[in-house]
Amino acid sequence: MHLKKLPMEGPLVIYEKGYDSGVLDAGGGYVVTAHIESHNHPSAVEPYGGAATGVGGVIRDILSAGTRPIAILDGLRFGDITKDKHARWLFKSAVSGIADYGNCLGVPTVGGEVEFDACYQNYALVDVAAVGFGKKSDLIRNHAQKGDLVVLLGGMTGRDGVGGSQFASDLLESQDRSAVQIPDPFIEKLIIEAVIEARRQKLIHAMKDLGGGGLSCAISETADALGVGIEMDVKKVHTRESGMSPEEIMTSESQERMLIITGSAEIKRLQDICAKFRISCSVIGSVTSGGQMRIKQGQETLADLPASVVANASLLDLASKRPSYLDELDAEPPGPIPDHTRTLELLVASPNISSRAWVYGRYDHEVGIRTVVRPGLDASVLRLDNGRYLAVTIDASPKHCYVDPRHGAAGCFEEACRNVACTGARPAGMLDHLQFGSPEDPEIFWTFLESLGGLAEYSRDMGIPCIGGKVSLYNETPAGPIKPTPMVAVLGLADRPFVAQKAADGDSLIILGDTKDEMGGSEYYEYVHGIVGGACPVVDSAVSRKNMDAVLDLIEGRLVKSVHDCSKGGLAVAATELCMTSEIGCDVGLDVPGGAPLDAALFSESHSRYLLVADAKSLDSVTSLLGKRGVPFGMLGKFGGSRMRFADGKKTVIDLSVDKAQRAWSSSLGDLVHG
Amino acid sequence: MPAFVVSVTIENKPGISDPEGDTILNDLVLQGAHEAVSCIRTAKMLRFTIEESDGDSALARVQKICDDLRIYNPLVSQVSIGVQAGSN
Amino acid sequence: MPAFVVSVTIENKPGISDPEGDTILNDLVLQGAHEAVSCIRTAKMLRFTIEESDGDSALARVQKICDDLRIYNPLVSQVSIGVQAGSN
Amino acid sequence: MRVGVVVFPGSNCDRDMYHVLTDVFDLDATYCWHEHGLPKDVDAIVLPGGFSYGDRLRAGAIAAHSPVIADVKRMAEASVPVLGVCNGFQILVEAGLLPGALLKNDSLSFMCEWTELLVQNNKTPFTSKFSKNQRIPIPIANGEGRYYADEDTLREMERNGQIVFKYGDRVNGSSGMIAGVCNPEGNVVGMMPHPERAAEPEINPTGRGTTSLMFESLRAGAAS
Ligand SMILES: Nc1ncnc2c1ncn2[C@@H]1O[C@H](COP(=O)(O)OP(=O)(O)O)[C@@H](O)[C@H]1O
Repeated sequence: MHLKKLPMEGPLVIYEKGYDSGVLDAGGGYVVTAHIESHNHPSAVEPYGGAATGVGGVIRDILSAGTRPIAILDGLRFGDITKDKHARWLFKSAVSGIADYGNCLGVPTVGGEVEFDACYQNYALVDVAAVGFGKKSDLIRNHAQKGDLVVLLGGMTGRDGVGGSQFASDLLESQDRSAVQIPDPFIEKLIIEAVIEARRQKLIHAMKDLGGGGLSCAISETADALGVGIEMDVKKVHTRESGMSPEEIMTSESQERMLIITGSAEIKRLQDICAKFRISCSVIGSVTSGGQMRIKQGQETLADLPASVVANASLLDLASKRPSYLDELDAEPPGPIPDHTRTLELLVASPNISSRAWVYGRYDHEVGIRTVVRPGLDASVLRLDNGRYLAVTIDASPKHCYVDPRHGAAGCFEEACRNVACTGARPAGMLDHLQFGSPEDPEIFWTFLESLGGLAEYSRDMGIPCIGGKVSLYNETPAGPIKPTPMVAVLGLADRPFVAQKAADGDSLIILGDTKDEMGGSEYYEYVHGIVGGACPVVDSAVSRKNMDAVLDLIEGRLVKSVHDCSKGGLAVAATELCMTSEIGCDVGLDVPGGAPLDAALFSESHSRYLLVADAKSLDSVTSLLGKRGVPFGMLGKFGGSRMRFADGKKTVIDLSVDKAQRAWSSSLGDLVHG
Repeated sequence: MPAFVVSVTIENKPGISDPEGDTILNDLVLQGAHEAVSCIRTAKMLRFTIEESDGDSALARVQKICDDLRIYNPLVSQVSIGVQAGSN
Repeated sequence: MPAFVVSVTIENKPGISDPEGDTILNDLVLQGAHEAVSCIRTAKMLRFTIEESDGDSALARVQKICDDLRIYNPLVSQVSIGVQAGSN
Repeated sequence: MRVGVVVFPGSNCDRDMYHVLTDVFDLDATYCWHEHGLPKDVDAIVLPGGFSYGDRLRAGAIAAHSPVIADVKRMAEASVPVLGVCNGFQILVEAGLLPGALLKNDSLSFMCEWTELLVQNNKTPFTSKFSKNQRIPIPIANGEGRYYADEDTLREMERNGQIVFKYGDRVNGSSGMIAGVCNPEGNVVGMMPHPERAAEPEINPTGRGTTSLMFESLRAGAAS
C-alpha cells in the first residue's frame, strides 16, 4: 500500500493491534492518543448532522484505546461564502453541528481552521481530529479468547445510515436518502462514562467503535486483528425499528455504538454499568477459535466466511499521470498594485484570513480545565496530568497543493509544525488526512501520490512520525473534483507552557527566515488578483529544522515575549495580527532576508518564517543567539503608537490604523455569515 | 391587505429518529409512571404573520420562504404548513 | 384501549421576547422581497401517542402530565393542547 | 468540610469542580450520583455544569425531577450551602429552588468567552470574601444563559438582596444583567459563569485570580 511510505515509527510511538487511534508516550506513565476523520459526503447534504456525527465517530476511536477524549479540532472547507448562499448555510450548519455535539460531550474544541474556495462549491469538507489522554497501564490491550462474549453497547440499531458506506464513495447525485444520521451526543456522553468505568473495573478485553460498514466491518476487523473467529446472532441486536432485515442490521451505520469483547465472568458488571447509564448492552455473540466470521439469525446460519476477506480491502495500484491543468495555470505575475494599504485592509478582512472568533466562540474550548492556550493564536495548548503540556493544531493548504501537490503538502505539514513550535512545544507526531477526488482519474491519483510523497519526505527528514491517518477519496462536486486537500494535524510536547505576552511600546519586531518570491497559491495572488498559478512556497527541511530549533531555544530561554508564524497573507498580515492582538501599532521596515521584491516581502507565504517580539532587555541575547545559529533574520522595527506602518526604504507603503484593521478583521466572518 | 397567521411545523421524517422525544419519554414521562404514553415526537413550529390577498397565497408565499431560506432540510425533515387564522 | 395523538404546543407568553423568531424575521426582511411578513414567533411542539378510553381523557391526561412534569415553564411559556388524531 | 458534587447523566463539569475543590482548595469532595440520596455528612452541595439529559426539553428541565433533588431541597431548607453552576443553576431554577428562568441567549448561540462580574451580594456562603461591587474575571459557556424574571419578581429580589452577580457588560440579554442569584435566605446560589474555570492561574488568561475567593469563602464558612 502507498500509505506505507509514511514513517510510522518513532521513540514515542506505541503500537497496539486493532487500534483506530495513534498512541504517543507522553512521559511519566501517560499516553496521548489521537485520530482524524472526515464526514464529507454526509456533511455536504446534511451539514448539521453530518458534522456532528463526524465528531462522534472520532471520539469513539479515542475511547476504544481506553483513553478519555480531551480535545477536538475541526478543519472546515466550503465554497465561496462571499457569493454563495448555499455555502453560507453549509458553513453555519456544520459549525452548529460540531458545537452542539462537542459542547454536550464536555470535550473542548480547542482549535481548527476554516477555508473557503470555489472548488468546494455545493460541497463541504468537515475534518475532525480528536485527542485522548490516559495512563499507559490503562490502554486496552486488545485480546480475546474462545468463549469470550461479544457485546454491542450504546444506542439502538436503526435504518439510519443503511447504505452509508456506499454513499461515501458515490457521487452526490446518487445520494442514498436513508444515509442520514441523527446525532445523539447525550448517548455518546453516557457511552464515554460507561466505557471509562468499565475500563476502570478492567472488564474490557477488546473494543472497537462502529463506524462505516456498521457491525459487519466492526466484527470482521476485530476478529481479523485479534486472530480469532466471531459468531453472532442478528436477532440479539437491539433494533429501534421492527422488521429490519439481517442485511440492514449488519450494515446499519447508526451512531453511538461500541463493540466490546468481555469475559463471561465480567459480563454482569458490564451490564450493571450500562444499566446505571441507561444505555443498551446486548450480548450478540461469542468468540470462536479459527478465523471465521459466522452470522446467524437464530439457528440459521446466514454467512460464514473468513474475517480477513471482509477486513482487508485495499487501495489498488491505479494509473497515475501528471495533470495537464498544471501546464495551463496562470504564468504571468500581476502588475504593480496602486494601493498597498487598501490591499492589506482587504486581506485582513478576507474570508480566509479574518478572525475565527465567530467559530470558536461557539465551541466550549475550556471544559476539562486543561486549556492553557486558547484558540485564536497559532496552536492551542493543553495541560496534562503528568505536568507536561500538549500543543495541537491542524492545517491544510489546498491552494498551494493545487499548483504543486508535493511542495504544497510538505508546506502545510511544516506550517502545522511551526504553529506548534510557536508555543514552545517540539512536534512529536502527526496525523494526516488525504482528501482527493476520484482516484480512478490518473491525474488525480498523481496528485495523491505527490502529496503523499511530500508528507513522507518531510516526516522522514524531521523525524516526526505519522501516528495515524485516513484517506477520503471521491470528493467530487457537480463542477468537478476538489483541489487536493491533504490535511495534517501535529501534536507537540513541552515541559513548560509558553503563553505569549502582548507586545508593548518599544518592543522590537524581528523576522526569522528567508522571504522568497513564492506567490503561487497565495491569498495575495488568488484573493486580490484572481491569479491561480505561479511557484508555490517550497520547504527545505534543513532550513526548517534549523529555524525551528532556534525558535524553540529562544522560547526555552524565555528571551522572546511572543512568536507568531508567518503564513496566509504573508508578513504584512502576520505583523498586523500581532499588532491587533496586542492593541498597539508598529513601524515595520521591509528589509527582509531572502531578497524578495516589495510585494513578495509583504505578501509571500514562504515557509519556515517566524515573527518574534522581544523587549529591549533581551534584544541583544536574541540577536546573538540567532547570529550564532546562523539563521537568517531581520530587524523589522519597533512597536508603538496606534498605526501599522510599512516602509520600503524611506517610502511609507502602508499606513493603517490598528483599530480600523481590528474592526474589519474581527467582524467580517460573522457579517458574511449573517449576510 | 388582510393579515394571516401561517404556521409551519417542522419535524423529522417518520423513519428518522428523534432523540429529544425519546429522552423526554424515557427519562421524564415514563419515570413519572405515565405508561399510557408510548411515543413522543418533537417538532418545531414557526408562526408567520403575513399580509396577503387571501389564505392560499399566504400559504404559498410562506412555503416559498421556507424553501428559499432553507428553514428546514428536506433530506431530514418534513414540513406541514397551514393557515391558522386570518384577520383583516 | 385506542391510541390518540395529542399535540402540545409550547411558546413564549406574548410579553416575552422571542429572539429566534426575531432573527428569522430580520434575516427575511434583510433579504428584502418578503416585507409582507410582519412577525414570526417560534414554538416547540411535542406529539404524545397515548392510550386512553376517549379523546377527552387523552387530552386531560396529557394536560396533567404537562403540569405535573413542568413540560412547559409557566413563568415564561404558554401551552395549547389538542387531540390531533385518534385510532384504535 | 465535605462537599457533595451531584452528578446527573450528561453532567460534564463535575470532574473539573471536583479537581478544584480537592486539589486546589483542599476540601473533601465526593461525587453523588443523581439516583442515590445525598450522604448525610455533606456540609455543602454543588450542582456542576454540563448538559444533563442533553439539554432536552429545556436545559435543566428533566434533571429537576431526579430523585436527588428532594434531598437537595431538604438540605437547602436546613441552611446547607448549595451552589449551582451553569447547568446546575438551570436545574435549581427548574426545580423551583431559585426564582426566574433561563432562556436562550440573545445571540441564539452557545457562547464561550471571558467576561466580568460585579459582586452584588457578599453575604452568601460563596461570596463572603468579596467586597461589594468587586469586579471578578470569569468565563461563561452556555447556550441558555439569559436570566429572566418579571418586573415584580425582580423588584422583590432586589429588595431581598437575591441578586448575587451582575455582568459588567451586556452579555446575553439577561434581565437586569443578572448572572447569578440566591434564595431569600442566601444559602442557595446559582450562577451561569464557571468559577471552577477561573480558580487556577495557569488557565486564567486575565492574570487576576480573584474568582478563587468564591471557594475561599466556602472554606472560611466551614472553619467559622
Ligand atoms: N474551525 C475552527 N474551530 C476552532 N478553532 C478554529 C477554527 N478555525 C480557526 N480556529 C482557530 O483560530 C486561530 C486562527 O486560525 P488560522 O487562521 O487557521 O491560524 P494559523 O494560520 O495560525 O494556522 C487558531 O487558533 C485556530 O485554532
